[in-house]
Amino acid sequence: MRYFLRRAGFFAATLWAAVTLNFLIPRLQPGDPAEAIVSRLSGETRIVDPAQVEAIRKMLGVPGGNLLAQYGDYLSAVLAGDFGVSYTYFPYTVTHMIAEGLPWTVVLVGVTQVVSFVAGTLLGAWAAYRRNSRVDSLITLGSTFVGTLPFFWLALVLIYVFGFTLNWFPAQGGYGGGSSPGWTWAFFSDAVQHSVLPALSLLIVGPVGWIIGMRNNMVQTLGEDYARLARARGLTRRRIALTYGARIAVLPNVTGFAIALGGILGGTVLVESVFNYPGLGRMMLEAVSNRDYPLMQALFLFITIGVLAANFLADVLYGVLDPRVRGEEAA
Amino acid sequence: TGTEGSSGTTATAPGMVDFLDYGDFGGGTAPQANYNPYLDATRLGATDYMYEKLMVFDNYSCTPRPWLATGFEWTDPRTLVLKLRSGVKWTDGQTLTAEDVAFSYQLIKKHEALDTQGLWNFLSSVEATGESTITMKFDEPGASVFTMAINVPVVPEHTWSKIPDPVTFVNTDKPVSSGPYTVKAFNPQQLTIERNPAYWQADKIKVQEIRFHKADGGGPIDQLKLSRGEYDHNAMFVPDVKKAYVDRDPEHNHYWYPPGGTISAYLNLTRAPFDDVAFRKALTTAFDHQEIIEKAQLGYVDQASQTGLIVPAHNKWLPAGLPGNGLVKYDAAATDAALTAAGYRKDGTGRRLGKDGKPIAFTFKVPGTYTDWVAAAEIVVDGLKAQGFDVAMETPDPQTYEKDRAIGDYDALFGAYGGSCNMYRNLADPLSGDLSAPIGKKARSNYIRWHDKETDRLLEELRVATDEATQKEAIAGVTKVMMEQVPMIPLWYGAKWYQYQTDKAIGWPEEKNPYASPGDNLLIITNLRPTG
Amino acid sequence: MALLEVRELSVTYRPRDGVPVRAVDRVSFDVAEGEFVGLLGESGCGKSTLGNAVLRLLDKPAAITGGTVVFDGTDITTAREETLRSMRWARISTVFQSSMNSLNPVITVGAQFEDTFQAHGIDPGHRAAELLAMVSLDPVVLRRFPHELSGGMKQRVALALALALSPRFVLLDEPTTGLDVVVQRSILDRLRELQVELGFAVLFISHDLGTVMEMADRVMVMYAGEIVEDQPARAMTAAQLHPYSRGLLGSYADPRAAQISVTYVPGRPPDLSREQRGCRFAARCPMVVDACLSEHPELLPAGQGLARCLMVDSPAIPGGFAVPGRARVDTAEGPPVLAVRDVVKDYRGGTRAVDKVSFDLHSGRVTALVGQSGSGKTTLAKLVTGIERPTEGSVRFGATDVGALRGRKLRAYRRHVQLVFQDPFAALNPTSTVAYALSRPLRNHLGLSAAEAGERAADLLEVVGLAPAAQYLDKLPHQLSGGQRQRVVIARALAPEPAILVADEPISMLDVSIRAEILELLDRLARDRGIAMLYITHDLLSARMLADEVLVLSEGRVVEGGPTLRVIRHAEHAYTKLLLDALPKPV
Amino acid sequence: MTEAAQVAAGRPARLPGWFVILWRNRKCRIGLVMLLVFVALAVLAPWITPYGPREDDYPPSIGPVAEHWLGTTARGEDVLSQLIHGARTSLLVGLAAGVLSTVIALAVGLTAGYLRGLVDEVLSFFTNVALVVPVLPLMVTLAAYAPVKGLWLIIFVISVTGWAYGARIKRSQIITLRTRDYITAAKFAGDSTARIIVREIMPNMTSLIVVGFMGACLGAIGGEAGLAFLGLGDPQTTSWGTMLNQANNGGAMLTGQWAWLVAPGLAFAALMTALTLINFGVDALSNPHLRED
Ligand SMILES: Nc1ncnc2c1ncn2[C@@H]1O[C@H](COP(=O)(O)OP(=O)(O)OP(=O)(O)O)[C@@H](O)[C@H]1O
Ligand SMILES: Nc1ncnc2c1ncn2[C@@H]1O[C@H](COP(=O)(O)OP(=O)(O)OP(=O)(O)O)[C@@H](O)[C@H]1O
Ligand SMILES: [Mg+2]
Ligand SMILES: [Mg+2]
Repeated sequence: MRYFLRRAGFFAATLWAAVTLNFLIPRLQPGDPAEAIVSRLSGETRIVDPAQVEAIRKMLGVPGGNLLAQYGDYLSAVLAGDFGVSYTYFPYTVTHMIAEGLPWTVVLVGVTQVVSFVAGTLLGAWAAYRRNSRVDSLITLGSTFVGTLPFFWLALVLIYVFGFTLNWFPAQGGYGGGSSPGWTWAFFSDAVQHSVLPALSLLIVGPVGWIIGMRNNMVQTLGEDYARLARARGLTRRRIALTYGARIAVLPNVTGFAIALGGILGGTVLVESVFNYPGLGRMMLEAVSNRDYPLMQALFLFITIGVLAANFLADVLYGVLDPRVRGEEAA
Repeated sequence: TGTEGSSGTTATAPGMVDFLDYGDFGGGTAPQANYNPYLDATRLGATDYMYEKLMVFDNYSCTPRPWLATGFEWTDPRTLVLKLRSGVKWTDGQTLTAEDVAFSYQLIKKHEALDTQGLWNFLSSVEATGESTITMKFDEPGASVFTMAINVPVVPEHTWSKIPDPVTFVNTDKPVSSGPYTVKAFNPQQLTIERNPAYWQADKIKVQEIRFHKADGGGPIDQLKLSRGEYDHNAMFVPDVKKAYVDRDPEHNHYWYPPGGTISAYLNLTRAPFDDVAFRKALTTAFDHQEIIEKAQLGYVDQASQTGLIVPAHNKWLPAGLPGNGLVKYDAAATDAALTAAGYRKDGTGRRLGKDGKPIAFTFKVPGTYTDWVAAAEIVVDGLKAQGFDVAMETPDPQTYEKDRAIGDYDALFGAYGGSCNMYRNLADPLSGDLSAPIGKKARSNYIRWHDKETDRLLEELRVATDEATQKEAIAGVTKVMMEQVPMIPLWYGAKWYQYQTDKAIGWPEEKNPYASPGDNLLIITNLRPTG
Repeated sequence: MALLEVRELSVTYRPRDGVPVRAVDRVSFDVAEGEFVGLLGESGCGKSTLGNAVLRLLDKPAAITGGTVVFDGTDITTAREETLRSMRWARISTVFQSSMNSLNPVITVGAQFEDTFQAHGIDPGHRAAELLAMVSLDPVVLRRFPHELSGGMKQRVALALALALSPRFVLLDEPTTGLDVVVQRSILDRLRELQVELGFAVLFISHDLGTVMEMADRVMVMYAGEIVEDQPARAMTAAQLHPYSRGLLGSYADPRAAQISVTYVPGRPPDLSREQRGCRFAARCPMVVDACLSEHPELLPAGQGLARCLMVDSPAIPGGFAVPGRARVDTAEGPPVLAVRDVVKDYRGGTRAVDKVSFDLHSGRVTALVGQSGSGKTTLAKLVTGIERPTEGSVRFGATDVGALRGRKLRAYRRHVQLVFQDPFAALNPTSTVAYALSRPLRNHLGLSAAEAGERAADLLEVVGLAPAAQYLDKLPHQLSGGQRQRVVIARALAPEPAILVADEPISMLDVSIRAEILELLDRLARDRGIAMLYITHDLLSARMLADEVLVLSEGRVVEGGPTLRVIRHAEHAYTKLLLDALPKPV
Repeated sequence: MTEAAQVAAGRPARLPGWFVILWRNRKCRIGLVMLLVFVALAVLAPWITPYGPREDDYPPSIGPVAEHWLGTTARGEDVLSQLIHGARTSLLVGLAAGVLSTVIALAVGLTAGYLRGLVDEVLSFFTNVALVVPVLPLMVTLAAYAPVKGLWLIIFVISVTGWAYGARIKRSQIITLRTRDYITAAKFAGDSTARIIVREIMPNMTSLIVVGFMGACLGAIGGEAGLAFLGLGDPQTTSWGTMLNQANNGGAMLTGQWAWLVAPGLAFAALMTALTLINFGVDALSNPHLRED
């Protein structure tokens, strides 16, 4: 119980700190949302029309005045679940915008993360199982090189090769201009086609961390006494590799995975901006450059909650998966 | 299946273009349906084709074209009377009346947030003074705000008067409009508008459907799509447009980049040595315009005239007998000589010394993300270094840059102004003492802090002038100030990007037939017709 | 034909980044059906390696480089993996040295039994529960995870698991190391009973002399990768054939005996990565002759068994390694240096680790604190040294109340009280040299300059018998043997010239032969320097050898105390008797 | 025992032993050689590049030719020269940000882990917050916020956003180290807390520190490239990130100037691979199980 209270206290405190930071960071940036919008509208000419700035400032009702008062308003609004109106998408609310982007990010990155994790863990386990064989070298060295390719660069190459030269998959966007978003089969298959390239680029660089982590963990567990004793007990190699190697070696990876899942919202900026994918990452970049405080704050909050929730999940998951820590909560 | 939206199914009508593919349609990266014509910041591009204005400007030659109004008349310098076209119908079948016009103007008066031009700072009233007459009254002689006065979208009173808050109204539910097109379909990737058969000049609309496509806002994907011919028209920067676009289909792929505003070197006039006219004047020959144009701007633009006007478009405003239209030649030696003569000599190690005998050191700011400006800044800085100045380039982000510029926290940087058909605004924005502010306070637009009685007098004269001769005289005066006092140093004219294809439709504005500027959508759409 | 026949078996470690080490060198022996064979030898002599080789469980970089292991007619060294797999456990099983870690931490005990049955296609039925009952464990243990069991329970589970398929041969590699004496005793007793009952053969690896001698029918002694002696246990107890065996057995004695004298074998075993010429024990042997240096002796019949010694027939030199017995002078009782009065220590969560303990420490006298694991010995050491504060009662050093000291004063107190740690491997920073370790207390407590400290450090090393000192000053801990390290630790504790030395199980991590050596050193220091010593141990033999006085601690309370001889020979309290019963009784 | 054998026996060795382990590991050896090549290129850049990285006097956007092995940029700069100079930036960023974030992580981790109590609670709280706050957005915001861009700003941004994880790891390591007998022994020897941390604890964390440093290097180099690619870098610096950004904006795909886009990407991957391979060896330092590879 004490343990639980401590954890809860930790989450509450961190959440508060994050909420406050999310409030402060945007406000520490120079510039004014209205000017940012006008200068974006002015395009190539980069001529800022002061009258327009004035009008937009009135339209947005950009908060002014005392920072402390703003903070108070902000906190009570956040508690009420009211994130206000987006500056970039006026008069649409932040909640509406996040609802627009969230499914895309969650599905694309969620699916690729899961696949990366599963594939990476399996490959890593295989490499450890066949330690020092050619398979091992191929997996570790190959994934190292492929995994260190700069992600956005890979994305560009994929776009050019598959999106334009070969013309196999749509190069950008989350769905075609002709389709109407909804729960239809046509839209679904359209969306899947559009997600092939972004997903591919994530899948190419994604598994490497899991591969190396899993391999190293498993090399270690396979060297432990219990694995050796399992061998002495006449268990088959496969059984040993699975129950005595992989089963234990995967534990740290699982925690890592939960945390990685929490970080997906923060980590999609690049993929979404290169592929022009309609998710939250790209929206966040736009919000930052447009000084769209309400949207930015809400997105940051979202990300923070995601990470915290993932941390919590990781804790719980670890307790479920690893009997060794189960009892410790009482202590 | 890499191409999108090109699988049109509209039945071909004779003499008509089925559809055209256009570029971006605004509204950010995740556009939301918004057809409120007053929400400049977030409305979608289709709105321009839905709501019309009293007059439409040809922004190239700066001539007003009759539109919802068939003509106008200044009954006195403060009173503008417009004649409304008859027979214009809203899409719901009702007639567009002078009351609708007056309502629209009152609407933006009531909701300041919608008055994006600040028009009501000048207007005193707008009334329907007859079945087809609109009378506008101004606080002061209104010629200088004519471009703004006729530039207000007209919306139907019978639907808009019921909107509780027009500022947050997105107008997506069966919008009632008068323009040539109505929205057919929208998703954040594509906006499709279709021809309004009941349009008052429907005979001139030969394009059945326009499809706007969202990509990466002129980024590499859009560039690739353009080069592959996926756009009939787009307006974006393309590196090496000739090789990347025109050469791929020289017969059909074209571009035309008419000049927009002027980009100048702004020197902070409150700081030494920029407060010295002789110093500034010497610098006018210090910059290699040609290099800027070719390297930084890829040859798409022209050198800017020191007069502050756009030549040759504004040639008619130039004072007679101005050598070379005010285009100054790059001549480093001349700068060197002039600086030395003005008392800024070089020391033994080639450093340029100020009047106090100390080496002159200053910074040149440029927004880091404006890559072309950064490239231009490098050339400018090189030019300055060649004169022995110790110049450091700083690359803040655009927001910081704009803030620093507005509050006067800089030594030297780039500024852009002008490019509109309102000559008063073009010149007053950068030079009017009223639009300045003390250092540390945000200036409205006079970022260089030019305070000059003569300039202010000339600008006032221009503002209230009702006849062209007076206007001409005032403008000539300002150009003289520009030439002699050098409040800033114009370098090049920003280009308006504009690419088009002629395989489906022809009649686009071009260098040989510049009947409109690239952004004049209604003028262009009424001129397009099928190829062949 | 014997059940297990090992012939000329050699094992070499070939680390990728190191020199090959031949850890087992042409070893031959037999184990007959139902026989209990003990394998003795000093740490690092190759016992575990030999055991693993017999099971063919060697991991890289070790590999069998010669010889055969024939088990029940099958050559294990060449058998196919599948043949081996089916043989393992069904006929030949094992309990590892570190059975603490030999259970899979994430599956239940029951699942590990099932795994084993399944791998051999046997229907488990209720066997697992029966097996646990055999080692006196409740069947609920099956549903537990290993971390939920105590060390002794884990060890029993490992034993039950080893017997699961009724093997004919069980290899036990120090199956009870690290366990509490009393627990250890009960497991070993149970093991012996089961062995008699079920009739499996055992190869029992240990360096615990007493235990091996008590349990085994026959004992083999290993030295530097070779078997140097092989005799029935009874015969070996009576007369050792090899000088090394003699040295080894000499370091053991029954603490209850009226007279004890203990010896040790000085020196270190040879470096196995080098080519060996002559007898490997020659360098440490008191009977060495010239021939020993050039001629490598073979393992030849001698006495009732086999021995590998050229001098096997010469009469043993009496007291070859003997430590001169010291005269037990009764120092006059002066005023105590340290007075502990009714101390109580409660830990958070309500554990009362120490309960109303009182005793005195006198200069020049050694007080031993004995007791089973968890009885509060270390806690008392912490109270005495000021690491912990007593909950009640007082610890007085002269006029100072130790429990009230903090910061600078505590640091000053430590000039007078020093601690010798249990584990010499953990007590020295692996990244600092001996000279550095010794210089710190000298500079901090005595305020010596760097140069003075250097000189004094050298003196200290000489005092603890590390001479010439220059040879050791610049060494890092890993370059020293366990005994040498423990000497450095002692030298460091002596550096500030303390009045009191607290030694918390200072020999439990050391090899038998080194133990005697360190004990001798401690003894000398206490007498010569007049240090008051608190000697903590669970080993009654060492207490008997070193201490003037013994306190028996149980559950935080002193249950018995008095002069050493009286307490050990005429124990009154039941708990003391239990401890004494746990001692092995070599045949 | 020989030095090598001691190393093999898994005992912590000092610097020479280190190199022995690193060098003996095949992957690590390859990585070290690759890194050496990059370092050589970076150091010698001004002398071996055919042209200045910003010299733009050549025909724009031409493909690879004899004078320009990797062609030129849209502004007529030599891609090869930029590539070689870019190695400098990447290595500098990696080194500087690696050192900086390692130092921060060490300071925080050591203090929290050794002192425990309230100090630990406070520092751990900050560490946790730093771990939870979205890094990329924070980077973007910080990079956008700074009034002046420069390489040092990027290094600073990467360091202040990247220390938390290392601090956490170091804290937990020190918590296990501080209860070691030799630390107690140092207390008995009368050493001060600061001295114990510096002399007794730190040396035993070397492999962890090195692993953390390598990780920070990798992260920093990647971070710089990412920021630069997003246009948040310093446009005046020639780095692989800015090259990619310019290639992307400058229509490298459009004009078919492939080398401009491909070269920095592959160079980046090669450097990252080199560092990752070295990290395999560094891992082996702290984990003997990995040593026999
Ligand atoms: N992985 C290894 N690499 C190189 N040498 C090793 C390795 N493991 C063990 N050795 C060496 O092999 C020899 C025998 O080791 P082994 O573990 O068999 O000794 P032991 O007699 O069981 O000792 P203990 O009583 O301490 O368990 C030792 O000298 C040791 O240094
Ligand atoms: N820091 C602590 N917090 C709570 N309980 C403790 C703590 N230290 C020791 N104990 C408990 O106090 C009791 C005595 O422990 P102590 O370490 O003094 O035993 P010991 O006699 O030294 O045992 P061993 O022979 O295993 O070293 C044990 O029950 C132990 O669990
Ligand atoms: Mg062993
Ligand atoms: Mg203890």
